[in-house]
Amino acid sequence: MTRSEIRAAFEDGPALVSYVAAGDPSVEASKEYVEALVDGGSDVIELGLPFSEPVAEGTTIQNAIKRALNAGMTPDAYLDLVRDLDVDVPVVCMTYYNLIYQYGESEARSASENASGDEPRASGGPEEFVAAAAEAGISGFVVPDLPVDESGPMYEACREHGLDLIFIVAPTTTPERLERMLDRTTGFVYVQGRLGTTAPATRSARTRPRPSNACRTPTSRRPSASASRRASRPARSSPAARTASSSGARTSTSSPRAWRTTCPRRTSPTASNRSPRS
Amino acid sequence: MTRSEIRAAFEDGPALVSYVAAGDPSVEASKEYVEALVDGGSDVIELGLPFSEPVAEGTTIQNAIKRALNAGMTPDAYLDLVRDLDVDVPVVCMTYYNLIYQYGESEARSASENASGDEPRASGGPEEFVAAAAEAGISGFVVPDLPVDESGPMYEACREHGLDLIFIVAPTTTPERLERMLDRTTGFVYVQGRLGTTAPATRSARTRPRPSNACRTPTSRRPSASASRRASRPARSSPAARTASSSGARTSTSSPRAWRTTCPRRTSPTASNRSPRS
Amino acid sequence: MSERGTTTTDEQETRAGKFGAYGGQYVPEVLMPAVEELADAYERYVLANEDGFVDDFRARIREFGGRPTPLSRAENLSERYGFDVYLKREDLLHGGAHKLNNALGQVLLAKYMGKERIVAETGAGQHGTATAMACAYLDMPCEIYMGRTDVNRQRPNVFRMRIHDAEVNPVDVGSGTLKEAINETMRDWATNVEDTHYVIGSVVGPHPFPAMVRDFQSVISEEVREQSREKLGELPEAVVACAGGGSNTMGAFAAFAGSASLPGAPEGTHDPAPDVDLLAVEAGGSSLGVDESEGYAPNSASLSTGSEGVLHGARTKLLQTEEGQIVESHSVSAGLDYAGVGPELAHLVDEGRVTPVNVDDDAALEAFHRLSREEGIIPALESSHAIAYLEEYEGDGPVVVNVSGRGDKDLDTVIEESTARDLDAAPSMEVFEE
Amino acid sequence: MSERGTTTTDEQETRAGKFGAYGGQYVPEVLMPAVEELADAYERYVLANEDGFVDDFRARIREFGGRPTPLSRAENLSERYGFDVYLKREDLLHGGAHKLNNALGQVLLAKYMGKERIVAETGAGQHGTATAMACAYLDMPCEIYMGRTDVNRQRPNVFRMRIHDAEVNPVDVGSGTLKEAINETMRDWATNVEDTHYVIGSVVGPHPFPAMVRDFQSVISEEVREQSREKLGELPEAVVACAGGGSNTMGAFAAFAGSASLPGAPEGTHDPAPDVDLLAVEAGGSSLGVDESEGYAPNSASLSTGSEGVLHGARTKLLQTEEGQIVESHSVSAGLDYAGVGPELAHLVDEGRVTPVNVDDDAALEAFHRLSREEGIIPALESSHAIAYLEEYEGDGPVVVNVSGRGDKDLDTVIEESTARDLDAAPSMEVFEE
Ligand SMILES: Cc1ncc(COP(=O)(O)O)c(C=O)c1O
Ligand SMILES: Cc1ncc(COP(=O)(O)O)c(C=O)c1O
Repeated sequence: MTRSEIRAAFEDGPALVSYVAAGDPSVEASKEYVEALVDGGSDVIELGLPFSEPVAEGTTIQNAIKRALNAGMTPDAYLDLVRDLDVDVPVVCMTYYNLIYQYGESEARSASENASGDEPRASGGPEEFVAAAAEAGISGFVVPDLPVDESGPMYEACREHGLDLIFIVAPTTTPERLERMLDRTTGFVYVQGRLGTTAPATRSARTRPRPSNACRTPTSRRPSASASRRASRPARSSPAARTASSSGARTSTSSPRAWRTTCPRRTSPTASNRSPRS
Repeated sequence: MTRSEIRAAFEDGPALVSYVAAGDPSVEASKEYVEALVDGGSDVIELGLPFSEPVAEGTTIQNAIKRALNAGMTPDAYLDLVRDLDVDVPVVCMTYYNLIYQYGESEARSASENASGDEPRASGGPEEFVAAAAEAGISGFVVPDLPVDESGPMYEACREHGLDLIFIVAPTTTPERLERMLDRTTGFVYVQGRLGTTAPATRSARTRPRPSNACRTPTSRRPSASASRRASRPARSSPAARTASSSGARTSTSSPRAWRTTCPRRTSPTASNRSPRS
Repeated sequence: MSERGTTTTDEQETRAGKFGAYGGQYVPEVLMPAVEELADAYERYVLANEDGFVDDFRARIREFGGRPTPLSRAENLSERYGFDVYLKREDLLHGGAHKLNNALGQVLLAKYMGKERIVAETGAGQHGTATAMACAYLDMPCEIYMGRTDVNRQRPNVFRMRIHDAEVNPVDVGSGTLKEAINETMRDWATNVEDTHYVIGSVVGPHPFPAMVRDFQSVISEEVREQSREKLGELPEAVVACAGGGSNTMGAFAAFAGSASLPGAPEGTHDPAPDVDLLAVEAGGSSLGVDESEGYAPNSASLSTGSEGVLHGARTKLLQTEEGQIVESHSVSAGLDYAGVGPELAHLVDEGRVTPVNVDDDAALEAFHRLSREEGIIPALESSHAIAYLEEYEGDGPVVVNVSGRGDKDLDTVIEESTARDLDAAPSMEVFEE
Repeated sequence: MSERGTTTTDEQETRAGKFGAYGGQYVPEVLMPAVEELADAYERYVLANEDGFVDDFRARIREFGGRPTPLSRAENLSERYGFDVYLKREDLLHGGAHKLNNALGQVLLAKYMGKERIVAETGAGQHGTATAMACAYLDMPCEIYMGRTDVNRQRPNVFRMRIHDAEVNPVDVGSGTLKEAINETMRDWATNVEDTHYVIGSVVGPHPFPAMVRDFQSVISEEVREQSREKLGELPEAVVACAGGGSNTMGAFAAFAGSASLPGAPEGTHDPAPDVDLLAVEAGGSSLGVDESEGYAPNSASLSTGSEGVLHGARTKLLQTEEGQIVESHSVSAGLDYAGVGPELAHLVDEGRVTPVNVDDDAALEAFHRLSREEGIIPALESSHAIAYLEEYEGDGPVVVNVSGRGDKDLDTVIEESTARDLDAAPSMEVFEE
């Protein structure tokens, strides 16, 4: 299975990035959906690894994640699924930091060891999962609860294994923070078009959001790419993608409106040509 | 209608004093019960004038009183009943002080007058009721919530109209208090044989009552008469009394066990020959 | 209790326990020795601080009860009315109402007297709960009489009493409410008078209860005077309290009226302060007056509309028919729903020292919502009457309102009644309608 | 918040908000500016008392909240155990629990920051109620997120929030309990971050919450130290507090651990006191450990048995599967039923300064009954865990137990659970069986 680099996906202009919660409703179905989405024109697949506490998700994805977990999805099963995928677009792993952090030798992090007073996380960390993900064919990570400020070890691990660590630029992001993010960005950054979490656009912010003022502020470096995490309509919606979204009763609850797509409304996305800071 | 003095009832030894709640279940029935009790051998009738808050009564008499009030018993109806009675034994009015106190010109005690700051009770008092009771044929009063200490005006009114004011000697009464009571006693005193209120003897005191120690204490004056307010069996129970007590479904709830009878167990009752203190 | 007249008219009887013409000891003879013993204990332990009783009481009500309670400025209400409103926070006392001041005092006194058992009546359950609490704390066996109807509609308070290990004796007679419970408690006391103390729940009953309960509750006004000095720099223009039996009322007024006598009060806190208006707010219910034929008053405004009579051991102002039958009172607030009132309060009203006013059920409910919404304090429905009166108050302030208790206990009633009356002030509860 | 490393390993990141390896700010980018703004406000208003913020807070928590709360000697328990037991009475704080210290502090801070709206999550409803109270008092619009299941089983607290005019937003997702509510509140905050402050309910979440909530709650231990000086003449041998998220725990421990930093604390009350044992009592539930296959822990003993991970914005000790999925915790006490714990507490445990212990559901229920029966105080089920630990305590005392709240809210649960478990300690409720 070969797969292009994430940056390549943006080379020809806007790219369609589609999200699927892995294992909802089953591993087999996820495989089919991903392949159908790619057939239908998706340029990047964001494959969610379900975490029990998806704090950045709206109702739709929360429910999808819950179904996936109930159906038995685990990090190992997720990696197996990735290995099995027959697609030639980049697959980005979207998950929360605790799953990445805990992967591997769990006994080493048992309570009794921690109680010894040692620096507890010496025994945990993102390295093992990043290595396994790279081996399985993942191209990059989106970790919504890992802001740039906490991303040191993850950044190191990704750099070591040649994976992209993708940050999200929010409407609230300050120029100073953007600066810090770009220092660690590889692949692309998300530009979140609207305040809030992933969700259908039915609930909007009470205050009118400042539209991505960070990105509009002139900076020395341009954001490498931008994507709305939650456009209310896909920028490009191929018939096949529509088919995938309605391929089963359960799929439809991973509503298309919740899928993340590129959103070229404000800045035209281009593939990043900045390589990771060495 | 003629009637002997209360003291005369005790002249021949123990006397049977029977209680009826006036108006339970109707004025007519009360009249019949009283007459039957007298036919059956009662020497004194204690005719209860029902008060809405019978704090000294047990469940049986409380319920009787409630029925009487619901059936429309009033102080005026009570006096009419007394006038109508065709018996030749003394009738004692057993009631609470508020009914005695309020009888008569009620407007004079209205709120607006009281709010003027005048001594409020100047307009109320026992005189009117005592006068009306004397006129109707009542021989005396038992007022359980009027201890000797509060009995000044009532004592005066009774003296004026030649009625007996009967006090209750409790098992807890001290010699000093007994002394005070005997100062104001006319007719007879009740000796309450047991702690508590009027009730069937099913609930007994948690502590063993000191049996009438006041009466056993040698004093310069002997109690004029003594009666247990609540012997569990009538000292004398004539067939006719039994008939009265079972003359109707409702009568039986004014249970015979709750009737007050003389109880010659400790001191032999004798009629008082002490006249009111002048 | 020293001199006891043998004179023959009430006017000449000047015994302890009389407030003008009110008060006295109208109880069955069987209770008189107990009442005398108690009056004696009151004089020794409370008035004369024998064995340091009052010091002990003060330490315990502080440490166990959480005194002093704050005097909080109500910022939003002050703005609303244009004068300063201060709230005396008896809602923060342990148990959630001023009731503990009295219950703790009496149970402690019973202990000093060598009594081995406590009985008390309760209606809505507040006094029963406070008594049960004090008994658990002081390790005294406790039995509470409560009408069957009240047992069923006040389950949480029954739970609390039982959890404190008090026996709850349901009274099945009559309507199964407060008056039957009082009756039964009296009866228990009369039966077990030698080892048992009856903890009366308000400034009612025979002497020494009205004076003694007032003294235990007078810590409220003692603190208000001290706190006013600190926070207002002056005495308030008025003190407002709701009046049921009148214990929180007398507690809030006593130091200003100069009538309390609890040893150890800070210097000057009990000097009469005739310039401070004392407003007793009664439950106006749905309307004033008495329905004679039904024996029913749709209110419990005995101070404002009642007449003098004798009930539950004392001469006082009552809601009664012309014949003298006590009528059934009514208030949306269970704790104010009583046909009598403390004799001292009746006297202070006759003297013109206390002004009786009243507010109706709707006004009280609205005040409940207003304080909850504007100040973040859910008042007891009883206390809501005092708060409601602010809408009518015409002075310039500052005004101290006694928040006699918290309203957690009243939530169900308030929601039900607000809905039934379609009150604008009530928040919708449609969060439950799914 | 001053220096922010761009170094590449965690070990080298020494930013504010770290407690050893715990803490941090693991939140979505959209919230980072809000979190930074808050950290800045925390430094200025709280740590540096800018504009007299802390003075204002202290005055308000005193006058509105009823601080200081008493330190009461538990006479009957002291006798039972043979050492002196003192109870810190947070049950007497306005609202009935320590929660108001934090809620009032945060809502006041939001006002100083110019925020115009408050959101908060709530599980059992205690934090939601405290927040709604503080918002009513400070005139701030307030929305509370609460799982649908919790809405239905905690009706009285929903009533209280609504009565304080807070919106209650039921969350219909998932199991409809605390974690879904947190999720939704985060989402609201992320959507309305510019004018909205999120009042977190315990010493959890991203920096500055754990430090800030600790500081607001540290008034508890500040008072305990002062009161110990007066009443015990010495510091206690141990302080015992229950730990859910850990806010009452940190509040009761902070002054002894020397970790709080609220300006205006009395001289010396924050000097580290290493001789005082600090015992955090967790909910042992029905048994310890985690059922991996079910994703379920029959306890919520994250300090005693959890492992390190990242949840709700911070690195801390968690109940999780080997893979890192958070498991469902369990405790008979809703307020302790949380799979995480404050990061500072996790750190203090690793450092050996705090000793984590736990007691099971039955022991907590028994302690609930014991305190109610022996001392006349009905504790919250949460606090009952701390009280239960006295049965196992082996020192000589004096011991201070933090009674974090009152148990009125728990009556139904306790009666139901005591009956189901046939606990000897529970009083019979047959008064209702007629
Ligand atoms: C909170 C509260 N306030 C007032 C009252 C009325 O009683 P009192 O008039 O004796 O203060 C009660 C009675 O239960 C009460 O619970
Ligand atoms: C009374 C009480 N104590 C303790 C807790 C647990 O919270 P924390 O551990 O943050 O003190 C709660 C939570 O609701 C509570 O209500």
